[in-house]
Amino acid sequence: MIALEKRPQPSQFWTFAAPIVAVILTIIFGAALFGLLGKPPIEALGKIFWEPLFGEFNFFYLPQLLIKGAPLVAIALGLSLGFKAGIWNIGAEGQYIIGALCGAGVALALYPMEARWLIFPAMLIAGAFGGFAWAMIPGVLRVKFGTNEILVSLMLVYVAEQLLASMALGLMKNPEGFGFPGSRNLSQYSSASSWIDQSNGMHWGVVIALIGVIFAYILFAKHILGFQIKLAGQAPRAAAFSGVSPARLILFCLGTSGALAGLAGLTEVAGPAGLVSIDFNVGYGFTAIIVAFLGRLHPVGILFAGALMALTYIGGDVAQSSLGLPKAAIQVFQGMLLFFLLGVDVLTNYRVRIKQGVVA
Amino acid sequence: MFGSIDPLLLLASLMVAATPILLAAIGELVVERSGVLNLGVEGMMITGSIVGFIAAITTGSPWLGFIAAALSGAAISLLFGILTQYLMSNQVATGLALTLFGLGLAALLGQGYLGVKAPAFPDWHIPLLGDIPVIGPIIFQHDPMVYVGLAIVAGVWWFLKKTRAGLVLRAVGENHEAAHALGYHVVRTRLLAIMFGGACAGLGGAYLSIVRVPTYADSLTAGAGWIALAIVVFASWKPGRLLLGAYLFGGVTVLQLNLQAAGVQFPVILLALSLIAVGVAGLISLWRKDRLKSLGSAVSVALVAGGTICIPLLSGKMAPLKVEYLSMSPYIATILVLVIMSASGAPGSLGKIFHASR
Amino acid sequence: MTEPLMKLDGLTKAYPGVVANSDVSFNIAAGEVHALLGENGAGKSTLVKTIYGLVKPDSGTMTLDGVPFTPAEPRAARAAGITMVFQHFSLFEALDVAENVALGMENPPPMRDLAQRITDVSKTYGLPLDPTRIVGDLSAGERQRVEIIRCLLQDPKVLIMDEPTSVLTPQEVDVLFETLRKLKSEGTAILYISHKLEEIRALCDHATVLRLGQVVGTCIPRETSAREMAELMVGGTLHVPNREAGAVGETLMQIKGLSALSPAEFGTSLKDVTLDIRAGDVIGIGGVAGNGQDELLGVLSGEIRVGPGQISFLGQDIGHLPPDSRRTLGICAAPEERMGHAAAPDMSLTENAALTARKRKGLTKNGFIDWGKTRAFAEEVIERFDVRTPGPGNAARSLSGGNLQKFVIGREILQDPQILIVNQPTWGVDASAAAAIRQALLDLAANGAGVIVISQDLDELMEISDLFAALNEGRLSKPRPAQGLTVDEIGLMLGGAHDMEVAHVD
Amino acid sequence: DGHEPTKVGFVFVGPVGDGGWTYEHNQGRLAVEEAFGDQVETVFVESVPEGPDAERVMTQMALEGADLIFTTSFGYMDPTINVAANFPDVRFEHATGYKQADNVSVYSARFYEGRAVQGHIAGQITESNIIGYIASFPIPEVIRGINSAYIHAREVNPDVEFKIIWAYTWFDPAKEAEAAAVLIEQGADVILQHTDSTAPQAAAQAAGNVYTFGQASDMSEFGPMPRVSSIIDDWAPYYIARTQAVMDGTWESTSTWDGIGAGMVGIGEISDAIPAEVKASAEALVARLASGEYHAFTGPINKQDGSVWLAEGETASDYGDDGLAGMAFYVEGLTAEIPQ
Ligand SMILES: Nc1ncnc2c1ncn2[C@@H]1O[C@H](COP(=O)(O)OP(=O)(O)OP(=O)(O)O)[C@@H](O)[C@H]1O
Ligand SMILES: Nc1ncnc2c1ncn2[C@@H]1O[C@H](COP(=O)(O)OP(=O)(O)OP(=O)(O)O)[C@@H](O)[C@H]1O
Ligand SMILES: [Mg+2]
Ligand SMILES: [Mg+2]
Repeated sequence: MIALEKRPQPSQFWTFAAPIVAVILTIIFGAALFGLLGKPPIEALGKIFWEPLFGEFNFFYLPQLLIKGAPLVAIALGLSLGFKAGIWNIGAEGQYIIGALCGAGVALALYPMEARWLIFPAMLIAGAFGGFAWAMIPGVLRVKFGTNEILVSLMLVYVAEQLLASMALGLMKNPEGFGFPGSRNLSQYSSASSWIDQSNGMHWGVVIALIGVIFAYILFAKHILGFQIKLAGQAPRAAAFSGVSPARLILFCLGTSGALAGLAGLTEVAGPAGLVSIDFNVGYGFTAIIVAFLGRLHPVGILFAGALMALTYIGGDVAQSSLGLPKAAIQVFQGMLLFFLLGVDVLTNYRVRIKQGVVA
Repeated sequence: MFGSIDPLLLLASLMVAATPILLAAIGELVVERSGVLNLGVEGMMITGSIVGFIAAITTGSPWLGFIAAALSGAAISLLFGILTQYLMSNQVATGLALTLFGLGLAALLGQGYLGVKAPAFPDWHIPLLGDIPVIGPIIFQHDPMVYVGLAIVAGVWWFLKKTRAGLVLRAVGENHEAAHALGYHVVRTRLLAIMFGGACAGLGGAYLSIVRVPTYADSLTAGAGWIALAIVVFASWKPGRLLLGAYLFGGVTVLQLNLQAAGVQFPVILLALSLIAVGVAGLISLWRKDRLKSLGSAVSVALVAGGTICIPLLSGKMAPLKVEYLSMSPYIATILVLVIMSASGAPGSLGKIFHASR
Repeated sequence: MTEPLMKLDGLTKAYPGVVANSDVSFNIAAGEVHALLGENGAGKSTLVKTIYGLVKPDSGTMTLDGVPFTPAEPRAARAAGITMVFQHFSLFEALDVAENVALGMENPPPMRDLAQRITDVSKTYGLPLDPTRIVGDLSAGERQRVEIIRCLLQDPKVLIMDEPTSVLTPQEVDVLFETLRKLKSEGTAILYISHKLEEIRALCDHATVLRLGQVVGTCIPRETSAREMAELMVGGTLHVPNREAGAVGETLMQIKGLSALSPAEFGTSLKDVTLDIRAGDVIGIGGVAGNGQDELLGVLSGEIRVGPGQISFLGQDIGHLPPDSRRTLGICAAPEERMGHAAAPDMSLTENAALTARKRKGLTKNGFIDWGKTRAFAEEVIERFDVRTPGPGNAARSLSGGNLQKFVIGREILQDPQILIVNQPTWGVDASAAAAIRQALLDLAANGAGVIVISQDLDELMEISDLFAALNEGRLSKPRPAQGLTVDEIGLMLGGAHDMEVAHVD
Repeated sequence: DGHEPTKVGFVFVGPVGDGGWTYEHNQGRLAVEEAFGDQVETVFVESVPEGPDAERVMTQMALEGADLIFTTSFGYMDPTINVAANFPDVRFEHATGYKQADNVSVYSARFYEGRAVQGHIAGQITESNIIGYIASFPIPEVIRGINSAYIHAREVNPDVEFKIIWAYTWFDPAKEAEAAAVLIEQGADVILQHTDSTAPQAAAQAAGNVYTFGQASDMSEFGPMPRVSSIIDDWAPYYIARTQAVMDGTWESTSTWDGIGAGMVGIGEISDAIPAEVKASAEALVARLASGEYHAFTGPINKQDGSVWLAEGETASDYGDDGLAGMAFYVEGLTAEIPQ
C-alpha cells in the first residue's frame, strides 16, 4: 500500500524540483495528446517551446514574450499577495478592464492635448485607481458583510465586461470612426502611448511588471507586511495573535492586486492593444491566476511562470498555423500543466511510503 | 404595468432558464456539504454538455445523452477528487484548473460537432396536472429534465435530512477529524460527493446542449457554473433555498430580456427592481435567526441597490433603461443577494485539507 | 480471577521517528475499571485507538471473549461492543445531540425513537440532556455527556474513556464516577485514561503504566500513592518548583466590569469581569475548558478589542489597543493552542520568533525585518528553555508538542514582559519540563512582573498561584488567596456558586 | 516563381467550427485550396483575440512567407494596418473595416440586402404583426440590418412592429435561446437574428408556428420550418479572385462592398413553409436587388425623429454624413432607441 506521510519540514529539494517534474510530465502527456490528435508530437513541442525562443524568427518572438508575459506577471504578482493570505480575488479580469477604461478615459478626455509629462502619469494613476476601486467592492463587502470575495469579484467581471461594451460603443467611441465601435487609437496618441520601444516589445507595462517583481521580492523577503501576509494565509489565528488586522490585510491585498491589474489593463490598452474595443480583454485576469500558482506564489517564480505561459501561447499559435494544431489542444495542454503542478506539489510537504501488509 | 410582459409566461420560462444552474448548483451543494469547495463547476458543465451532446447525437437518444453527460461530469470531477483528496492540492487552484481543462477538453471533443442539431426532446404534457388552467401550462408542461432537476433537489433534501448516509456526509463536512475518529471514511465520502457534483454539473451542461440551445458551442455555458456556485452560498447550503435562488436568478435573467423586448420605461423598471430587491431581502431576513439585525442590513442593502441602479439611470435622463445595465442586473442581483446572506452556515471543514495517518 | 474479557498481546505501533506502542500486553476483566497511566506522548491514546479500530498495529494481537479481535475500523469495534469517549475531536458542533449520538452508534434506531431513548437513558444515569439541542451551544460538561450517552446507548462490553474528566468540574466528576460504578456493576469493563492520579485511586481496580510506548509497570491504585504512581510514569523523582515570596508591588493592570462577545461561533462571552493585577502577583485562573478562557486571553492580549474604561494599564486605557501596541507596553501573552495560534506550524522558529517579539526585541526597522537579529533571539530561546530541535531554521510543526510549548513560553518570557498571561502553560509537557516552565513563571513574578496563569490543572494552580479565581460561563469569581483553599471551595467556585455572590445576598 | 506555391494566410476571430461567421470564412479558404490545388498553400489561426495577438499572428504569417493574408474581423483593422506597414510586399485583405493602404484592401458584404428580403417575407407571414429581432451590438452593420428589414416589412405590412433585444454578444447560444423565447412569449411569430448561433431556431421550433431565418450560414437543418430562408456569407468567389490576382501580379488595393449581385451575399433556399405568392414576390425582390435595379434604401425614408433622410426616389449613399457605412440612427416607425 502506498501512503503519504507528512514531512516535519517542507522539502527544500522538492520545492524546486516539483515544478520541473510537472513541466516534464506535461511535456510527456502533451506529446501523447498531440500524437493522438494525429500531429507529430516532437515537432509540435518544438514549435511550442523551441521555435519562439531559438527559431529563425526569434528576433520577433522574443519581444512578443515581453508583450504577452508582462500583463500576466503584473496581475499574477498582485493576486499572489492575496492568495498567500488566503484572499481569493479571481476577478482580476474585471479590475483589468476597469483600470484600462479609467486610464483611457483620462487620455480620451484630454485628446488632442500634447503633454506627455501630464497625461501619461495621470493615466497611470487613473488606471491604478480604477482597478483598485473595482477590487475594493469585494474587499469592502467582505470586510463589512463577510461576503465571499471569490464570487463577488467574479460577478464583477461580467459587470465590467458590460461596462466595457457600453463604453466602446458609446462614450468612448471614436468620433472619427464612422460609427464603428472602439475608441481612438491611444498607442498613436503620443502623449498617451505606453510604448517605450515598440520594436523591442518594451512598454510601461513591462517596466511595471519588472518593478513589481522586485518590490514583491523585497516585500516577502524582508518586510513585515510580506511576513504578515504569509502568516495570515498559513495560520490566521496566529496572525491575529501577532497583531495583523484581517480587515486591513484583505483591503491591502485586494487593493494592491486590483491596482496592479488596472495598471496592466491601462498599459495594454494604451500600447499593445491600442484602443478600447468591445472585447480588448483577452482573459489575462484569469490566466494570471494560473501563472500565480505556477510560480508558486513567489515573485521570481511568477516571472518565470509568466514567461512560460506566454511561450505556450505564442508557440501554440505557431503550432496552429504551421501544423494545424487546434487551439483547444493548447488549452488542454495548459490545463494539464496546472494539474501536474498542483499534484506534484504534494511531495514538498509529504513523502511517499510503501507500507507492507498490515498485521493486526 | 409591465407592457407586453405576461407574468405567467415569465414564470414558466424562468423554470426552464433556471434548470441548468439548478442542476449544477444542487450537485455543488452536496460537494460543499461534504466539506469540499470545487470551483470547477464550469469545466464540468461544459464537459457534460459536449459528451452528452455527442452521446445524444450518436445514439439518437437524449436520455442516453444525459446519462453520458452525468458519467463524464463525474469522471472529470474525479480528477479534481484525486488531486485534492489524495494529493491534498489546494482546492481553489485545482477547481480553477479543472475549469480551464474542461473548457479545452470540451472544445477539443466538440470540434466535429459544432452546428449539429440535437435530437428532439419534447416537452411533457403531464396528464391531468398539465390541463389545470393557468397553473398547468406554467408548471406542468415542460421537458422532463425540468422535473428531473426538481426531483434531484427533493432527493438531496431527503438524503441530507433523513438518511444516515446523508448524516454521515454532513458530519464529514462539519468536522472531518471527528468523523474520521468515529470511523467514517472522509476521503471516500468526499470522492462520492465530488462525483455526484460532477454528474449534476454534467447534467446541467447537457441540458444546455441537448434541450435549451440545442446544439453544442464552445462558450455554451458562458459562466453558468459560476452562478451555480454563487447560488449555493446564497442558499446557505440548504436545498430548499437553493431552488428559490436558482429560480430567482433565472427570473432576473428572463425579466431583463423581457423588459428590453417590451421597451419598458425607466420608472417602472426601477420600481420593479427595487421591489424585487426589497422583497428578496425581506424574505431572506425572515429565515435568519437574528431577524432584526438582518432586516436592518437587508433594507440598507436594498437602498444601496436602489441607489446603484438610480445613478446611471438619472444620468440617462429618464431615458429607457440602458441595455448594458439590464444585462448587468443578474450579476449585480447575485452580489446583492450574497451580501444579504453572508456566509452563515458554511460547513465547518469547507475547503480544508484532510490528511489521516493510520 | 475470572477469565479476562479482553487480552492485549504484544501490540506495537511505530510512527516515523517514534514508537508509540512497543510490545504492550495486559488483560482486562469484565466489570473491571482499568487505568492506563503515562506521561504525555507515552502512547495511551494510540493504544486505545488501536482497540477501537482506528489505528492498525504493526504487530501484536487482541482477543475479546476469547476470540481473536481485529477490528478493521471503528464500526467493527462498535459492533463487537467496544465504545469510546475521545480525548479530542468527536463531536459535530453544528449538528444536534441526537444526530451526534446517532453518528457514534452502529445501528441507531429511527431518529424519533433515538431522541426518546436519549432522554430516558440520560435520566436513568443522572445526566440530563435535551436531544434536540445543537451541540455547539452546549457547555463542555454537557458535551461530555453526549459522548457518554452515545456509549451507554450501545450497551458496551468495554468502555474506553480517554481523559474524560479534564473538562469537568469536581461535582460533575462525582456524577460521572457514579455512572461508571453503575456500569461496572452491570459487568462493563472500563479502560480509563487520566492524568489525575487521585481520581484513578478513587475509581480504578488496576493500572498499567506506559512510558515511551512500553509497559513499565502495573499497580493497584488503591494501594499506591499518587507520588509513587507519578514516579513510575516519569521514571525518576519529581522536582517541585520552589518559590521565593517576592514583595507584591503596585497595581499594573486593572480590569473593570469587562464584557466582551466571543468572536467564535460557539464561544463563551465574557461577562462583567473584574480583576487587579499587581507587580509580583501570580494569579491562577481555574475553570473548566470552554468557560471563556480563550476569550479572557484574547481580551488581555488585544486580539479582542473592548470599549473604553474596561482595561487599563498603569492608568492608561488600553481596551482599544491591538496586540502589537500592548506588547510595546509590556503586555505579553501565550495562548493555549500552540499550533496555529501561538505559533505558525509551517514557519521556521526564526519566523515564529518574529511573530510576537519584533516590537520588544526591536527586530524590525522601518518595517524591514532584521533576520539576523531575529534568528539570534530564536537561538536564545532555544538555548535558555532547552528546546530540543536541530536549529531555528526548522519548522514549528517539526517540534514535539512539549518542545514547541517551551519555545512559545520562552519567547514571551525572554521579552521581559511587565505582564504575562499564559493559558495552559504546561499542557502536553512532560513533568520535568513542566517544572522548568513553572519555575520560569515564578522567577518572572519574583522580578516584579504580574503573571496570570489560566489552567485546568488545579494542582498546578495551587502550586504556583498567590491568588486564585475561577471562570464560569464567562464570569470570573473574586480572586482569593490560594493558600488554604479547600477542594470543596474550589469546586464551588468552578461550579459558579461564588461564595462572594452568596455573601452579597446576605 | 512557379514552383513555390502562393501562400495565403487567414486570421479568424472565432473557432472554424462556429457554424457562422468564421465557419463561412473557412469555407472560403477551403474553396481557395480547391480552386488552385498545389499552387496555393493556406494557413490559418483560429480564435485570435483582436489586439496584440492578432498583430503577432499576422506578423508570424508574414515572416513565414505568406503572400496574401485575410484578416476576417472588424477588430483586426488597426493591427492589419500596423503589420502591413512592416511588410510592404505582403498583401492584406481586411474584412468589414474602412482603413486602406497600398497593400491593404478592405472588403465587406451588403448583408442589408439580405435583410431586405427577410423583412419582406417576415412582414407578410406574421400574423401577430410582431417581429422579434435579436441584435448583437449597436454598430452600423447591425443597425443597417434592422432598418432594412423594418422598411421592407412595413412596406408589405403597415401594422408591423419590431421588438428588439440587444444581446451584446455575437455568439452566446444560451442567451440567444432565452432572448428568442422571450420574444416569442411577447407575441413575436417571426424572429430575425443578427447573432450567429442556431439557438433561436431551436427555440422557435419548440414553440411551433414561429418562423426564423438562417444567419451567416444556411442553417438548413432547421428547414423548412422554422427556418424559411437565410442570409449566407459566401466569401469563396472573392477569395479565389484575390488569390488569382496575387498570382497574376495584378493585385491592387481596393475597397469592395458587394451584395447579392456579386454573389457575396447569398439567399438560402426559401422553403415551402411560406405561401407560394410570398415566395414568388421575395424571389422577385432578390432578382431586383441582384440586378441593381432596386436599392434596398430608396426614399422616401424618414429618420426616427421624423426628419427626412432620403427624399422620394433618392437612394442612400455608402459614405458621407448619413451614409450607410456609419449608420447610427433608426428609421421612422421603429419605437425603441439605439443603446449608446
Ligand atoms: N498520527 C500520528 N503520526 C505520527 N505520530 C503520532 C501520531 N499519533 C501519535 N503519534 C505519536 O505517538 C506518540 C504517542 O502518542 P499518544 O497520542 O498515544 O500519546 P498519549 O499517551 O495519549 O499522550 P497524551 O497524554 O498527551 O494524550 C507520540 O509521540 C505522538 O506524537
Ligand atoms: N502527526 C504527526 N505527523 C508527523 N510527525 C509527528 C506527528 N505527531 C508527532 N510527530 C512527530 O513525533 C515526534 C514526537 O512528537 P510528540 O508531540 O508526540 O512528542 P511528545 O512525545 O508528546 O513530546 P513532548 O513531551 O515534548 O510533548 C515529533 O518529532 C513530531 O515531529
Ligand atoms: Mg505530547
Ligand atoms: Mg492521549
